[in-house]
Amino acid sequence: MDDLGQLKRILEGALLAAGEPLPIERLALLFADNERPQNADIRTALKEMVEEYQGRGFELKEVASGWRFQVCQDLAPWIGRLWEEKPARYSRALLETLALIAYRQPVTRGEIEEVRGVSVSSNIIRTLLEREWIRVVGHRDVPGRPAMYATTRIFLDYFNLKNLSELPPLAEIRDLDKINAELNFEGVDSKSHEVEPESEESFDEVQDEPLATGLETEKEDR
Amino acid sequence: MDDLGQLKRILEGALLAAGEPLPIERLALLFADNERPQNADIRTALKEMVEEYQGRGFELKEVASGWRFQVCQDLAPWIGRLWEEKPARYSRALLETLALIAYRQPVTRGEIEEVRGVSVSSNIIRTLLEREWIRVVGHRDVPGRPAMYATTRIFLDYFNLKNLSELPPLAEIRDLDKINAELNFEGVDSKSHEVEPESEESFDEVQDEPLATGLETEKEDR
Amino acid sequence: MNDSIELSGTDRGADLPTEALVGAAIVLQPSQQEMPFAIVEGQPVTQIPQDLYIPPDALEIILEAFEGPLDLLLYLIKRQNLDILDINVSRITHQYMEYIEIMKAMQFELAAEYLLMAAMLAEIKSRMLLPRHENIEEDEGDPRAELIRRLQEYERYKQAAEDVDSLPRLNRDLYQVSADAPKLESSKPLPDVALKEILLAFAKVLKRADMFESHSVQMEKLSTRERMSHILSRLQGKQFVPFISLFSVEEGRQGVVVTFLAMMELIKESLIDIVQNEIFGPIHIKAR
Repeated sequence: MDDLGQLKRILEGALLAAGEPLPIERLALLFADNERPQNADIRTALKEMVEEYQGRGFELKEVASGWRFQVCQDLAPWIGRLWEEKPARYSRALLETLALIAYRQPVTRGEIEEVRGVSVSSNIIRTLLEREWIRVVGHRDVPGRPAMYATTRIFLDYFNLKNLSELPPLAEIRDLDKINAELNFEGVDSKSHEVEPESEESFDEVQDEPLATGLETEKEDR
Repeated sequence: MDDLGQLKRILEGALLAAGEPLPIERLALLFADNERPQNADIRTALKEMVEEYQGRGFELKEVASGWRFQVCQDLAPWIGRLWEEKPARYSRALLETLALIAYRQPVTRGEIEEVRGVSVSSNIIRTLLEREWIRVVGHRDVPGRPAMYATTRIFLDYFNLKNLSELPPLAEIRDLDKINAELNFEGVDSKSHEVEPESEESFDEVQDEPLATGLETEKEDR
Repeated sequence: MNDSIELSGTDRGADLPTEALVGAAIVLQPSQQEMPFAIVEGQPVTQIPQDLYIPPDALEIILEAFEGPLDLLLYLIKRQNLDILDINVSRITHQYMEYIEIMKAMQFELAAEYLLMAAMLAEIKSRMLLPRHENIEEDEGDPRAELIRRLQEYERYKQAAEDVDSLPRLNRDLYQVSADAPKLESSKPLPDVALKEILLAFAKVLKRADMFESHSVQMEKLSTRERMSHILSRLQGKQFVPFISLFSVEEGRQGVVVTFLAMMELIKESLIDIVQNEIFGPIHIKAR
C-alpha cells in the first residue's frame, strides 16, 4: 500500500459499508498480507480523514469499539424528519368516546359502552389518558369501583375552549346538518369527512344488532 | 435555506443516515415548510456533491428509487473482506429468467420457457419474487390467465440502474437475407467453405420468415 | 453450481461433442491439442471405451451445465466457430444425436425438451434433403428458419443474462453506505383532531343511542358536568374537604349555583357523601 490516498479510500469505504464501528485491527484485515499497512499508518490516515471531513454533514469519530462515521448531531432536527411518521388519525370509536366523556363527565367506561352500544377498548382510554385529554377524577361506588373519566384543561386548550359550556348544546348536536353549517365558518378543515377503517369496524358491530340496523337507516333517511 | 453549504450538509447527513436511496421529494420533506428549498436547488446541490466526492472511496449516485451514497466499485476486493460470506452467485437459469423478464416485460412464465426452450422452475420465480426483483403486474388474458412479470425498482437499485433503458442493449436479431448478401459481396469468407451446398442454396429462400419474426421480437422489447 | 463446469468455450476445438463433456464429467486429463478423452499410459484415447463407466451423477451435472437443448446446440455451433446463420443442420444433428446417444447409453433420463429437439432436428434434416422445386416452395421457406430464429432469440437472452450478471451489483461490487444517525428525540406526532370531528362522532352516537329507549341520554348543562368533574378531582385522595372551600367568591352568584347543582348531582349519583357532625357545624364532603 504505497498510496495514502488509496488507503484512505479503502478505509472510508469500509467504514461506511460496515455501518458499525470498526477497530483498527479489523481494518488492517481488509488488506492482503503483502499489502497490509501498519496499524500506525492506518491510525494516521484515519486522523487525517477526521480533519478532511470537518464542516461536512458527517464526521469520523473514534468510539469505544472502533472508528465510525456518524452524522453530525446538529443535523438531528432535519434527519429526524426522515423517520417522522405521518400523524395517524384517530378512529371514530375514539372520537365518540371522547365526546361522551366531554358531555357526560364524570363518566365510567361502562356508561360509555352503554350509550355507544359497543365496548370501548382499553387502548382508546389509554390513548386519551396519554394525550392528557382525559383523566380519572374518581371511582364510582359500585362493584368493581370503575374509574370515572373527565376532560382536562389540556383538552379545553387544544380545542380552544374556555370551558365546556362553549361546546354546542346537546339539542344542536342532534341536528347533524346544523353542526356542519355552523362549524364550517370556523374554517374546520375537510379532514373530518374521512372515515377510517377502524371506525367503520365499530359501526359494523353496531349494525349487527338487528334492532339498530333498521331503525338507524330509517332515521338517517330523514 | 440561504446557505448552500448547510443544504449539502443536511442532504449528505440524511443520505448517510437513511442507508437507502432517497428521492428528491423525500429529501425536500426534511425541511420545515418555511425553509424548504426548491427541488431544483436540491438537485443542483446533489450534482455539486457528486463532483465534490470524486476521488473518494464512495460516490453519490442516482438510481431508480433516488439518490444514495455507495462505495466505489473498484474497492470491492477490500470491502468484500469485511464479511465472511461471499456474495451470492446466481445460476444461469435464474439470470436468464431475470434477463427475459427485464428485457421483455411484462412477460409470462410460458413466454420465458418458449425462448429458453426449457421449463422455468417455480423456485426461480419464487426467489426472484422474494428478492423483490420482480413482481406480478397482471395476468394475460389467455386460458389459465398466467401471471405477467415485470422488474421492480429494487431490481434497478440493486443493479445500479436508474431505469430500464440503462440496461445493456440487447443483441440484434440478424436478418438472414442481409447476412447472406454481405457474404456474397465479400466473396471469400472463411466461414463459407464450411457451409454445405444444401444450406447455402437455401439462404435465398429463407428471407421472409426470419426477418418478420425478428422484427416482431424487437417490437415486444420496447 | 453451473459455473463449476466450463463447457461453453470454443477454445477446446474438439470435433466430437463428447470429449468436453465426458472430460469434464469424470475429470480426465484436459489437454490443449486434439482432445482425446483421456491419456491412458501415455496413449490418447479418442473413443469411449466400451466398458467405461461414468457415474450417472456426473452426467446429470453435465446436463445441468446446459440450460436446455438450445443451449447445447449453441455450444455445438460455437465450438465449430460457426455462425448461427450458417448452421449445417445435418452435422449439428449428427453431433446432437451423438450427445443424446451417450446420455441414453448412460441410462440417463433425458428431459423431454432434449428429445423434442432431437425430433425437430431430424425433421429439418429430412426436409433439407428433399429435392426442391424452385417456384412451388416459395412460401415454405428454409426448413431451418424456425430453428435459427429460436437459436438467435435464445442466444440474445443468454448474452443479456451475462450482461446483467456483469452489471455492478449491490453487495458484490457496490455497497450501500450508512453512517450512524444523530441522537433523535423520539417525537411521534399526535393525530390532529378538529372539534367538528368530535361533534360529528357524538351526533352519531346520539342517533344510535336514541334507538334504545332505555339508554336515552339526558344531559345536564355542561357547566354542571364540568363542575362535577372538578369537584371530584378536588376530593381525590382526601378524606374530607370543607364544603365552603369548593365555592369561590370570584365566580359570583352563577358560579355558586353551578357548584351547588354539581354537588346535588354528585349526591344523586351517589358519588359523594356530605357529612355534618352537629347542627350548624361545618359541612364536609368526601368522595365515596
